[in-house]
Formats: sequence, C-alpha cells, structure tokens
Amino acid sequence: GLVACGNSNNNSSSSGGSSAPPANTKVGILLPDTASSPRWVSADPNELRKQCTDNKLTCYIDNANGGATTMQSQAQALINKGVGVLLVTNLDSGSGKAIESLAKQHNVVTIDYDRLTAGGSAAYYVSFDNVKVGEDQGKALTSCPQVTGKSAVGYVDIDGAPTDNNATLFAQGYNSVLSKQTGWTKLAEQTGNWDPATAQTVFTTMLGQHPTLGAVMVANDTMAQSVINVLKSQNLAGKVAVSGQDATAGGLGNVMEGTQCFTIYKPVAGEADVAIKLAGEILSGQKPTAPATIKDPTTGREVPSYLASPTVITKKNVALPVTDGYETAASVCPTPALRKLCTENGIHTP
Amino acid sequence: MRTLELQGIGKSFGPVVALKSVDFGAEAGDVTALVGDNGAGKSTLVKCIGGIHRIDTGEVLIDGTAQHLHEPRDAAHLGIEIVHQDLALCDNLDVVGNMFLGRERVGRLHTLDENAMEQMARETLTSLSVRTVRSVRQKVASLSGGQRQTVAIAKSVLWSSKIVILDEPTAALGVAQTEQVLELVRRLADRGVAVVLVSHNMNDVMQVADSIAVLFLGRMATQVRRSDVTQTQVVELITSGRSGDLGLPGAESIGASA
Amino acid sequence: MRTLELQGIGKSFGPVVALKSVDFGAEAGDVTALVGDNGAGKSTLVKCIGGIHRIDTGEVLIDGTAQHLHEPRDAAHLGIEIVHQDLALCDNLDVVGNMFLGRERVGRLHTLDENAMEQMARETLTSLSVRTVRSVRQKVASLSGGQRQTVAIAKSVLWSSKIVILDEPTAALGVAQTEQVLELVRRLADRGVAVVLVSHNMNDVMQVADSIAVLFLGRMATQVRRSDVTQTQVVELITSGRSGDLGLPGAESIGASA
Amino acid sequence: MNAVLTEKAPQHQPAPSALAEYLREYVARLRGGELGSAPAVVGLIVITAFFAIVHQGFLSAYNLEALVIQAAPIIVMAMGLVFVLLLGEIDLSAGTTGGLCSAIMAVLLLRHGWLWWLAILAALAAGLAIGFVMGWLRSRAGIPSFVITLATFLAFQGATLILVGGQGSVILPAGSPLINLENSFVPLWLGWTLLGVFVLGYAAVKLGDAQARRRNGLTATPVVVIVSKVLGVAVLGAAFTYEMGKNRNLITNAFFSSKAQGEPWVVVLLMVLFVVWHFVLSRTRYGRHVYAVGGNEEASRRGGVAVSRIRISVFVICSGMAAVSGLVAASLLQSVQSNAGAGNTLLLAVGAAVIGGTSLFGGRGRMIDAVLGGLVVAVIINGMSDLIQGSNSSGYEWVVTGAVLLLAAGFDAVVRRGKTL
Amino acid sequence: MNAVLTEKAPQHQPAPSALAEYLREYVARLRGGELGSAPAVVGLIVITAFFAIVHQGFLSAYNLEALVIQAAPIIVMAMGLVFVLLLGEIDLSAGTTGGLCSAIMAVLLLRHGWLWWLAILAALAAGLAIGFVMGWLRSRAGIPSFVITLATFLAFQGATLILVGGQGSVILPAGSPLINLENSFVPLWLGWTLLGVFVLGYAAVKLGDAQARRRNGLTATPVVVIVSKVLGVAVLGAAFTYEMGKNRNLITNAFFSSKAQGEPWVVVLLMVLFVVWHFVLSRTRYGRHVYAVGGNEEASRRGGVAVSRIRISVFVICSGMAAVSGLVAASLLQSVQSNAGAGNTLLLAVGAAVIGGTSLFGGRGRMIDAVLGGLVVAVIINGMSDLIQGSNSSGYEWVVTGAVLLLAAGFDAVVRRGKTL
Ligand SMILES: Nc1ncnc2c1ncn2[C@@H]1O[C@H](COP(=O)(O)OP(=O)(O)OP(=O)(O)O)[C@@H](O)[C@H]1O
Ligand SMILES: Nc1ncnc2c1ncn2[C@@H]1O[C@H](COP(=O)(O)OP(=O)(O)OP(=O)(O)O)[C@@H](O)[C@H]1O
Ligand SMILES: [Mg+2]
Ligand SMILES: [Mg+2]
Repeated sequence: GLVACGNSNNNSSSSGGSSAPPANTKVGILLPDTASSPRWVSADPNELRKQCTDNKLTCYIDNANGGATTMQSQAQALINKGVGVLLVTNLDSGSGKAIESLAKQHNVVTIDYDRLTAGGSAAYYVSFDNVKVGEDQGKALTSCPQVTGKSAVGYVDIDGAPTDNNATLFAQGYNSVLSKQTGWTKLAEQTGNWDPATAQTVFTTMLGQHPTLGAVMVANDTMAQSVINVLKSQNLAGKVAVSGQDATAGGLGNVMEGTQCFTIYKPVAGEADVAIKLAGEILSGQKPTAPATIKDPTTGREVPSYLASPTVITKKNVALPVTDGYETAASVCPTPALRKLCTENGIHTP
Repeated sequence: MRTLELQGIGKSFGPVVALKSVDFGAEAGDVTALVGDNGAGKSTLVKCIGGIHRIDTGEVLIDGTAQHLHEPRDAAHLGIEIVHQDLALCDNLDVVGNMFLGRERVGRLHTLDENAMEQMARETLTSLSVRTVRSVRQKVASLSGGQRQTVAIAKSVLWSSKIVILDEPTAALGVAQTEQVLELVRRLADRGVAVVLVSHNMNDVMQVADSIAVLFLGRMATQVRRSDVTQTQVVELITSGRSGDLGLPGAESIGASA
Repeated sequence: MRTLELQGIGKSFGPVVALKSVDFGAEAGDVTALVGDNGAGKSTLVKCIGGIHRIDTGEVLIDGTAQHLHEPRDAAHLGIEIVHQDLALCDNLDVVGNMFLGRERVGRLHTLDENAMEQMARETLTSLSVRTVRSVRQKVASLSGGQRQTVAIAKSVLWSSKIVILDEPTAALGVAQTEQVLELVRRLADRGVAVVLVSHNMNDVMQVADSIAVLFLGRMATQVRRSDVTQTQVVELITSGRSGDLGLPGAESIGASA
Repeated sequence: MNAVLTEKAPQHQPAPSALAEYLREYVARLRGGELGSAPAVVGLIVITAFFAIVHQGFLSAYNLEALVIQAAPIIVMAMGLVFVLLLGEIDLSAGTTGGLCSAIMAVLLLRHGWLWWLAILAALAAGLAIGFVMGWLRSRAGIPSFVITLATFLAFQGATLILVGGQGSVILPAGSPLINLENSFVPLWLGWTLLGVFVLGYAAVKLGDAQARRRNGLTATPVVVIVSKVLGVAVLGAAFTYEMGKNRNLITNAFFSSKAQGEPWVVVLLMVLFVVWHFVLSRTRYGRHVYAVGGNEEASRRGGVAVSRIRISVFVICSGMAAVSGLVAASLLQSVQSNAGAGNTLLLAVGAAVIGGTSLFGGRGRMIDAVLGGLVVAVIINGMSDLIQGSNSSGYEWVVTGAVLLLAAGFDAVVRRGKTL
Repeated sequence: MNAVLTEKAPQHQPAPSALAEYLREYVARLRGGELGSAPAVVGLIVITAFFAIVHQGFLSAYNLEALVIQAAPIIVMAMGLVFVLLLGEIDLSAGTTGGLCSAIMAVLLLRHGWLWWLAILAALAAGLAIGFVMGWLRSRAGIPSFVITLATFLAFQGATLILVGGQGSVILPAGSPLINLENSFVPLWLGWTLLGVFVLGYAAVKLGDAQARRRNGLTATPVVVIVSKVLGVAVLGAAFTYEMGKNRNLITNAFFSSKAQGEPWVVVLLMVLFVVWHFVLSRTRYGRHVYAVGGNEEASRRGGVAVSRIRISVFVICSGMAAVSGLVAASLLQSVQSNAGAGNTLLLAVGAAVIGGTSLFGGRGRMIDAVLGGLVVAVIINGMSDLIQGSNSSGYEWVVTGAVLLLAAGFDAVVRRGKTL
C-alpha cells in the first residue's frame, strides 16, 4: 500500500536548505510489519507523512506485513516509481541488504530507518539506540518501587521474537544491566515472540514455578499486558515489578494503575524528522555529515548515524506521550476508571 | 389420463445425446417394464423423472399436470419413489439410517425416534427375505452387493407413494430375493401404484409386466401391452429398434446406430 | 492337481464371520460356478483369492503350491485375473486408461503408447458387442451401468492368464451382451483357462458351468459336477444349505442360520 | 408406512442382554477398528503422565486451571470445525473470524460505548453472518471452501488490523463480565451442583434409552455397563471439581486473604456447548443429515436432504463458534490484538479435531473429539512452555511441539490402522 | 494379449479429421464443462488488464521482470503441490520445508565453507529426504497428511530458526551463482534461441502425435489447429522475450553504465521444470498411475499399481520442489530469513494450483495449472502493493487481496459450475 503525501510542487525550496530545489522529490519508505510494535501501523506513518509535507517531499509509504518477499516487491515497485531515496526499516538484515543492493543497482540512496542493516550499503542510519533502549529498561526495572530496598530479587525475562534482530539488541541491553545488579538472580528466560498469547502461556508456567519472583523483564507493553493478566489472577499485580516498551495506550494505562512499573517512550518524531530532513537534503544533492557512526557488525563499516535517545516513562511523566501527540487521550483513557486516573496524572480528556 | 406421462423428453450431456424426444407412460395399477440395450438411456430417463438430471426438452406430467422437477425432493413430494441403478447409500450410516434418510421419525423434543425406526427397518427387511443382514445397526459399507440392493429397495417401498420406479432392482439379488421383489412389484401394482420396472431379464419382464416400453439408442422404439408381444419380439426390438411393424421406422433404426 | 485350490479358508470382519473353513477348487479348462444366497460370502471369497482381503486361516494353492496373497499384485503375478462385483474403475480416466491400468503399454523413451492401447481397447469392446460406447476416450464416469461392467470385463480378458474369476459379470448387462460374455467364458475355458463364475442366474449357471460350488452362510455346502445335479437341487442348496444327501449336515445348516 | 410390507409381520427375536455378550461385542468392535474415543483418551493420559513426570508442578491445581483456560478457545473453535469437517469441507479462516469478531466486540464496547452484552451479541451476529456468506459462496457459487476461506483468512486479518488500528491492541476494561469468563470462578457449591446435575442427567438419559429399547424388544446396553460409565464420569468430574476447589493463590499472607478457588466459568460454557452440540449431532434430524451429506452427498440429495441448506448451516455454526472462541480468547488475554486469530490458531484447532478422531474427508467425527483433541493440544503447548528454556527457546519449542503432535497423531493412526472410514 | 478376443477382429471406422468436426467437438466439450485452462487464462487476462488500467507502470518491462521473479517461487512450489493434490493429499509444510532447505544451504555455504553446488545439492537432498519421511508416515503409518504436515510445518519453522539463529537472517555472498538465478539475465541471443527450441519442440511433438494417430487410423487434431496453437505460443513467447530485451535500468548516469537486459535465468528454470513435469504427468506410466490413484485408490491397487510407492513419491517430489522453491526465494532475497517459508507462502501456492484448475480432492490437475495460477496470484500481489493507499495500508491490502482472490476463484468456479469432477 502506498500513501502519497506532501506537496508535489517542486518549485518551493526545502525548509532549511539554501540550495536549489531538488529535481526529484520522491521518497520511498518501507516499514516492516504490524506485529513487532504498533508504531508501524499509525505512529510512524503519520509522523513521516507530516514531516514529508513539511519538507515538501512526495512520500510513498509501504508496510510489508512481516513478509520479506513482500518488502522486496514493494521496493521494486517504489524504484519503478522513480524514488530517489529509500528509507528501509528492514525485517532482517538479509532481506534489507538485498533491497539496498537492488536500490544501489538503480542508483537510489538508502537510509536505514530504526534498524541497522548489517552488511548492507545504506548511506545513513537513523534510529534510537536499541542496546541503549535495553539498558534503560534494565536500569528502570532495578529502580522500580516494588524492588527498591530488597537485597535479593528473583526475576524472569520474556524476550521478543528471536527472528527480530532488535529483540536481540534489547535483550543484550537489559541483560548486561541486570546480570551485574547485585542480589538479582535470573530464574528463567523465554521468548514471548512479540505475541501476547505466547507470553501469557509462558508466564503462567513461570509464575507456577517461581511464585516468589520479584520482577519481570518483559520486552514490550503488549506482552506486559499478558504478564499483568496472570499476576492479577494471583492478586500480585502491582506487587511485582513489570517492565515494558513502546508507550502504548494500554501500557500507559497500566503505568497509571501501578501494575506496570514503566514503559519506554521512543518519540517517533525524533526519528522521523531527522530521516525526512536527511532525505530532502540528499535529494537536493547534498551529502550531510552525520554526528556519529555505528559499526556494522558484519562488515566493520562505520555507518554514519543519527541516534536519538529514548525516554523512560513512569507514573511521574506518564502524560508526556499524550502531550506530545504520540497517543491520544481518548485511546489512553477509554473507561471512566481510567479517565479518573488520567485526570489525576495530568492527562486531560476531552 | 395416465399417472405418469412423459412427452418428448430430450437430454444431452455435452456432445452426447442420451435421450431424443421420448414419450412414455405408466398407469396406476400397472407394472410398466422399461427395457433397452446397455446405454440405451433407461437410467438417464429414470434420473430425469427423479429430478436428478434437468430435462433439456419435453414435459413430465403427473396425473395429467405438467410438473417441474429440479430436485430429487420435488419428485418425492409428488409421490415418486425411485431405486436408482447406482444405489447411492451413505456408507457411514447404518442400515436404519439409510432406510430413513431424509424422512427420519422424530419423537418427543424433536429427537430421532431410533427405536421405532429400527423396528420398522427390521420388519421390512425380513419381509424381503433378507436373512443374512446380521444387524440393522450395521454400517452399510460392510454389506454385500445384494444386501445393499435390498436396503435400497426397502428404503423406497417403506413409503406409500403413487409411483415407484425400480432401475434394475434385482441385478445383484439371489433367487429367493428376486422372487420376493417381483412379488412385491406385483403387490404394489395391485394396490394401485404405478410401477415402472427397468430390467434386462426378459423372463422377469414377461412374467410381471402389463406394459412394455423399449428404448433404442435414446429413442422410444415402442410401448406396447405385454399381451401383444412375444419375448422374441421384445428382444428383437431391444437389439435392432424394430420388429415387424413394431418399433422405429427402418431408416431411423439403422441411421441411429451410425 | 487343480489349478486353483482353496483349503480351509476362514475370514472374519471384527465380530462378523464371513467365511468358515471353505474348501474350493477350479480346474483348467472348466467353468466353475460359485453360487450362494446374498451375503453367503461369495465376493469375500473372491476378494481373498485376489489378495484384497487377508485370509485369517487356510491356504490358497495354485498348481498345487501354497501361495501368499497379500496384495492384488501378487494375484496378478500368479496369472489370476478378477472382475470384482464392485467394479472399481477410475472415474477420472478414460476407457482406455482404465482398461490398461497397471499394465500400460510403453513405446520409445518409456512414453505411453496411446495409439496401440486405443486400438486394442476398441477391438476388445467391439468383440463384446458393445455398440453404444461413443468413444474409448470417454471418461468412465459418463458410462452407463452396463457399459462400465463391459469395460471391467474387457480389462480382465485382455491378458492371457491362468485363472479368470468373474463376480456377477452379467448383472447389469443387456441380453446380447450377456450372451457374448457367456460365450467368452466358454471360449476361455476351452483354451485351458480355469474360469470361476459367480452368478445368481441359474439358467446361465446350468448352461455354462462344468462344476458348481454352493456357499451357504459362509460355509461350503458342496461342490459337484454340473451333470450330477438338477437346477432345483442347486436352488435348494442355495436357500437351505442342503438337498437330499448333498450339502451340509442337517444340524449345521440349521444351526448356522441362527 | 406402506402396508404392503406388513402383510408378513415378522417375529423379532428378543435380544440377549447379558453383560458378557456386551463385552464380547465391545472387544470384537475394538478389534474390528471401531475405537471411538479410546485412542485420544489413551494419548491424553500418556502425554499428561509424561509431563507430570518431567515437570513437577504440572498437575498442581494452579496449572490445571491454566490448562483449562488455555484449552478453552481451542476446544470451542474445534467444536465448530467438527461440523465443517463432517462435510469434508475446511474453514481456514475460523481463526481470523474469531479475531475479527472479538475486535468488533472490543471496538463497539470501548469506542462506541455499547453495553457489553450488546457488543457480544453483535460479535456473535457478525460470526453467523460471515459463516452464512461463506457457506453461500461454497454452496451456490461452488467455489472450493479452501479458496473461499483462504481469501477470508487474509481479508479478516486485514479487517481486524484496521479495526484495532494503531494501538496494536484494545484492552478490555477490568470489570467487564466477559473477562470473568476465563478469570473468575464458579462458587464451590455451584460447581458441585452443576456436576451433580450433569451426572444425573447423563445417567437418566442413558438408562432411559436402555429402558425404551428393552421395552421395544431391542438389544440394549446392560445396566451394569451404564452404571460403571456414569460412575467413571462422576469420579473424574468430582476429582476435577475437588482439585479446582483448592485455593490456587500461590502466595498467601496476612494482608491478602483473597482466594482463587473454584473452576473458571468457561468450564460451564464448555459443558453447555458440548451438551448442546452433542445432542444436535447425535439425536436430531439435522445432525443425521450432516453425517449423511458428509458420507454421500448424492445419496442424501436423492433422499430429500436439503444439501445446500445443510452445507450453509455448518459454515454458520463454525463461524459462530469461531466468534465464541474469539471472545473466549479475548477474555483470556483481557484484550484484543491487531493480529488476533492469525498465526497457528486455526491449524491447532483442526489438528485437535483430527487427533480426537474426526476425519478430514467427511462423514466421521463427534463432539467429544474436539474436547479430547483440544485437551491433547493444550497439554502439549502448556507442557512444552516449561520444558524448553532460553531466549532462543521458541525454535526448539516448535520442533518439539511438532514432534509431539506427530507422535500423538501417529499413535492414534496406528491404533486405528486402516480403519479410517 | 489374449487371442480369444481377436477372433472377431472388428472394423474400426476411419475417423473424420475435418477442422469443422474438431471445432464442433471443442465447443461441445466447453459447453459440457471440460474447460481446461480457459478460465485461468481468461482470469489472468482480466486481472492484468485491470491493473494495467489503474496503474500506469504495471506493464513496463521493469515491472514485468519483477512479476516474473516474484512469481517464480510460488510457481515452483505450486508445481510440486500439484502432485500431492492429485492424490487428494495436502502438504502444509511445503513452505517451511523450502525455508529449512534454503537455511541448510546457506549455513553449509557460509558457516561450513562448502562449495556452492554441494550446498545446493545438500539442500535438495534434504528436501527429498523430508518428502520421503512424510510420505512414509502417510503411507505406512496411515497418519492423515494434514496432521503430519501440520507437525512438520511447526517443526521446520523451529529448525530454520535454530539454524539461522538470532541474527534473523543469513546473507548469501554477493557473487554466488545461486543469486544469479533471480538477479542475473540470460543473454539476448540465448533467450531467443531457447524460445526457438521450445516452440519447435512443441510443434514437433504435436505434429508427430497427430501423424502417428492418423497412421493408426485414429482421429487426430487437424494440422491447422496445431499450427495455430504453436503460432500462439510463439507470438506470446516472442513478445515476452522482446519486452525483456529492453534495458530496465531506470536511472542511468555517468557512474553506472550497467544494463538490466534479458529475461532472468529463473525463466529458464521454470521452463525446464514445466516441460519435465508436464511430460512425466501426461506421457509416462508413472504420471498415469498418479492420476489413477487420485481417482480411485482401490481400483488402482486392484490394477496392480504400487499405491504406497506412488503416494510416497508425490511427497518426495513435492518436498523436492519445495526445496527448489526455497532456493529460488533465497536467490530473490539474496539471503535466508529465520522465518523463511512461514506465513502465507504455502497457502498462496495451494491457492495458485486450485485457481489454475487443480482439485483438492484428487484426480484432477495439470502442470500448467501451477504456472497459470501462480501468475494470477503474483499479479494480484504485485498489483495490489501499488493500489492501496492510506496509513493503515497493510490492513486494506489484506482485505482487498482476499477479495480479489475470491473473485478470481469465483469466476473460475462459476465458469466450471458443477463440473468439478
Ligand atoms: N453424465 C453423463 N455424461 C455423459 N454421458 C452420459 C452421462 N450419463 C450417461 N451418459 C451416456 O448416456 C447414454 C445412456 O446412459 P444410461 O445410463 O441411461 O444407459 P442405460 O440404458 O441405463 O444402460 P444400462 O442398461 O447399461 O444401465 C450412455 O451412452 C452413456 O454413456
Ligand atoms: N468389510 C466388511 N465388514 C464387515 N462385514 C462384511 C464386510 N464385507 C462383507 N461383510 C459381510 O460378509 C458377508 C458376506 O458378504 P459377501 O459380499 O461375500 O456376500 P456375497 O455372497 O458376495 O453376496 P451377494 O450375492 O449379495 O454379492 C455379508 O454378511 C457381509 O455383511
Ligand atoms: Mg442403466
Ligand atoms: Mg457378492
């Protein structure tokens, strides 16, 4: 699926640039799926489209629905359309690399968006630092009220899908923190596959085996909901520290209720505006210099990178994603009970 | 006015013309034999009456009224019961289930009245001289060829109907069972049912029929009273389409066989 | 030494005893009729010989040697050809495909020699008096009952075999075709083939058989030469298991029917 | 009935009703391959025993509850699928139909403020309507059900995604009665009462049947056999109810006195659905016709069965049950995901029905198959989630799940060897 | 042959071989429902025309190439599935088998340093072995193929994940010959030569057949019909080869002078596979036996066909082709994913075969079905990815893909109405 956006009027100059208007204003954007995070369904497309309009670019946005072949054919279609820059959020490095070499063949510049394509040929990498996301998750978990002051804490890991490289990076991040935390012992580690049903089955068993666990390191909000379901049935919700990620509406609700300790807010705007501005500059013939580089783990190439920092959301700053416009108040506070909590926490419902 | 009357029935399967303007009639109280060579179109005609095949041209009249037969149910509603040559039984149901298929008895709470059905099934089978069906709760998949045929016949005579058509009902039956079925056919006719009997056995036909219709290569050669023909004449009609001045005009009976 | 000899054959289906220590024999050059009431076990016996059912007890001897029949192929390799009562044709293949199934002719490059097969199929069918099969390239799904039976018979007599077993081969056939098949049966026997004919038609049996074996409720009542019995005796044997001093001992023939 | 035939009214011999006779017949039937539920039951026992040995807490009351609530959506979906499979059809979209219906419910409930029972009714109505359309396409347009349901499988996945939208999931409000289905428990006294009603009803029906048959001079199951069957059911049910009566709260202390006690409400739902559908399949005209059409469509048509109406109806039932299954899953997860019902949901439910003994070629299958097969699948999945650990565990878990599934089916097949109708 | 029958050697009437007669028969056959590939061809044309109208670049040489290389893995898999479907069986695991085999290839190539052709051979061998085991389980243990392949579907998904590991994918080295299959092009002269050989071979076979039949006094297709068929194929082939001869590199500048010209090598692979399997199915004893077993297993067994060997063999062929399909997909993506072959791969391939005209109940199907059906599916997917707009596009894309699939199948079904054997 494609969305054409922005102003196709080629004569106006790009927002910050003083250079001549770009001859080509077409940017292709390939998003991965709908399961690994809800962000790919609305947050990213909306923000990217907004940025494109602001930068007077024509953007085509595709979502591959988790299919590597689908993404490949979408890339071909976009190249067929004549895009000059391709933003790729790969499903995995292999298929990402194939797309990037295809683009290179056709002289299209690629930017890795959110996920680094190992061994790929992208000109730039724009992302949050995923290992850092994991580290933040680990640190935030250890400072949850449920575990502070305890000398010994048993915890379990519920990871994302092993097919997703990001999940590996998150795990790398939080494991590096938690394994060094004194008094913390890992009781079990399993994958929840980014799937709430799997996560719920897995955690049910874990809780049965380790009823005294003190913290659950769960990779995102959707799976955290499943963990909380099980804890609720044992009257343990709120007494065990539960992590999260993505600042979903449900996640924010759980944070307000106190059943989830925190979530990670990755303001898409931080990525999207950088990436689209970059694309505009490339199209107008510039070669911007990135503030940092990230080493490609397979080739060792230093990829020019723009890295944004995530924000940990706890009860204190829970209103932030809503005031940013990342989530709407209506979706965070759908029921009277939640509406009351929202008001208490500074989220204003219409 | 005949109970069953066919006028100008035609039926083709793609390039194959199976029936060509066939006229046929069966009267209440008569046994009408329908004979013809293999592939003459007898079963096709029966299936047309039964609503299994759509008729291309022509009309079916029941008691003088033209009827539309699009579904086997239509035929059943008009009081037509048929035993088809390919018996078509549900192998996964037992004998009782097959005999009452589509007309199950229900008792309280609209539940199946298995006991009543089982008893009626037994009685019917016994009356047809079937001694080797071990149990009416047997799946029909395990029955012998003759036993299957008996079940199909029993199924069709369970109901009081106006017209009963039997397509080679005794093909797989033993000596005693064949006799029972022929007797049954006679008895049905005597009760005022119009019975149509398709058979290749000339002895049976000559013994039980009141009227004989001969199909030849999809055309009706002739329909005559039993008393007006000899067995030799019937055989001649079957094999060549004519016999003396009976049957199709000479040219057609030859031409049709090309 | 008989070409086909069965000794003490027994076969049960779960709780159903279909055959109980059956002895039977067929000699080369003879037509041996196998008769019996519906459900007597004739088809079961034929299937045991054909390797379709495993025998529970007893032995099959071909030319005096005991043989193991586990698969229909085993029977074919021993020179046994069978037309089963349930014809079993592949509806999605044409007449030629069915007639040569399992024994297709191949030509150059191991490709099917369709032309040769088509010609042989035509010739065989014509010799069996089948005039209404429009084309041997027709799918058998579209054939009439008698036409299907003819195809099955033709399939089995295409090959030179030692033993030919026909299970009610004329059940669906017309007058002329039945005659052809009976003639064929005689001709095969005269050429030294051991022919076994299962039939319910006593006229045919008395006309063509050299030896008659009577099954009664899964037991062999008797096997006699044709010349030693009358038709009435045979019918009596079929229906009650004994006739005079022929057949099963009195107690058994009654006891078995319980 | 035509009187022609009754001229020779026959004597029916009174049947021997001795226990010995019954057992002899039963053994002969078993040997002849009519195994009924035996293989699935034995398989279930073997697998349960295996997991109970390798995994300590497997048979704890806590895990037993988890097992039941995890099995519930699979069993409900499998129950619906039995109808479709009985006709030799397939519904690949049952999973996504369930997902779509639960999404409809969630969206109506939360975004449009409908009353909870109205939202549930709407979801069920959507399921029935979906089934009707698919059945109509199969029956009237003659499109193979594999293709129809492949198309709807894709389409409903998309529709759910559109409905749930950017939030990835819709979370059900805590107090909603739907959530209680899987997360709230039947009071102990009611649990025992329901068990009593069920057992007594079962006994009454069976004894009544035998009585009626004997009155009509037909062979009937001996009373002692019926009594032992009823006792068996009663003992199993009592054991389950007793076990579920234990407090499953893992941690108790002075502050929290709440107890998790009693069977989840979904057990009652399962019982009701089972009894109703079992009754429909085995004792009504409709059920008989379903079997008949599955066994021989042409014969049924000739017998006057309204084949296309039956065909449509099984799709309606299947999709309706899929909707129920979707609601149960939503109750379990207390939320509806944008990918609800996708993935392996459907395959596992079909697998459950087949392992239970239902044929994919039509004509053979019973309601109990769905229950037993669903339990087998749930036990495998639950047991597996503890057996294999580690962050890359899912790979090994899939491999082992496949292997166990194959073992279960292989066991079943070998026992039935060649008896698949 | 037994001489008994030839005593009455009959006269076979010489057949009329006029064109008129042939056409009359053809029309009658069409009317009678023997439609062959007609519905799939018409469907393909309609859908292509639709997309060509709503989407400008759809018929560009560039997109044509994309279409072909996207369709290739589906077509190859569907070809293998035709064999399994002809026997009324199903292979749910064909997708993951392909994924697993390509993962084996990638791991051997990259982590164990095998030669590329050895690695490919190993992958193919793995495919054949997998097929053998599944066929054996089906044939000897009697487990329904739905359950076997459901189990292997799960297990292979897990095995691929384990093999590929946590990185999500294994990347094939740039220069490896396997990548050329989908990404490198046949020289123009060779493309035209191959087309010539194919067309001449087709003409020779058809004319030779007719000649032989006429020599034997049998009815044969009139020469003029054969010539027009051959011409049709030649024109279509030439149009394709010509279009593929255009340079498809859209942007050229001083730095990049490379041209993308000629058809992808995978086209040659497809042609060879098609010719071989078509030959096997239509002209060999083995192919005849496959149809026979699919039509009536018992009749085939009685006819002396080695049923269980045939049954095993179709699983071997299907899994072998699945392995080839997996390799083609790996070539397309230049890498192997840890979830390779999961998802909708298999369903789409089965859908392709069915839309092409293959029955799921066995006995009816041809090789050309896989090709035509695969093209229909590929056109839908390719066309769809450009058609749908909006932020929630993937949802709408699914919905519309499902709808179009249903339309394609519905068209096919309505045309064949009631003629599904
Ligand atoms: N579905 C069909 N498609 C094509 N041709 C058919 C079909 N059904 C019957 N025919 C043809 O129609 C003709 C008449 O068949 P029909 O079954 O009516 O013969 P019949 O008189 O019953 O013969 P028999 O005595 O052998 O049963 C045959 O030539 C047969 O091949
Ligand atoms: N597969 C089976 N399962 C159970 N019982 C069977 C099976 N096959 C046959 N029988 C039983 O075995 C007995 C003999 O059957 P068989 O088919 O041999 O009879 P037959 O002599 O050929 O009869 P007919 O003259 O009717 O063809 C019958 O009572 C039948 O019900
Ligand atoms: Mg007939
Ligand atoms: Mg028989």
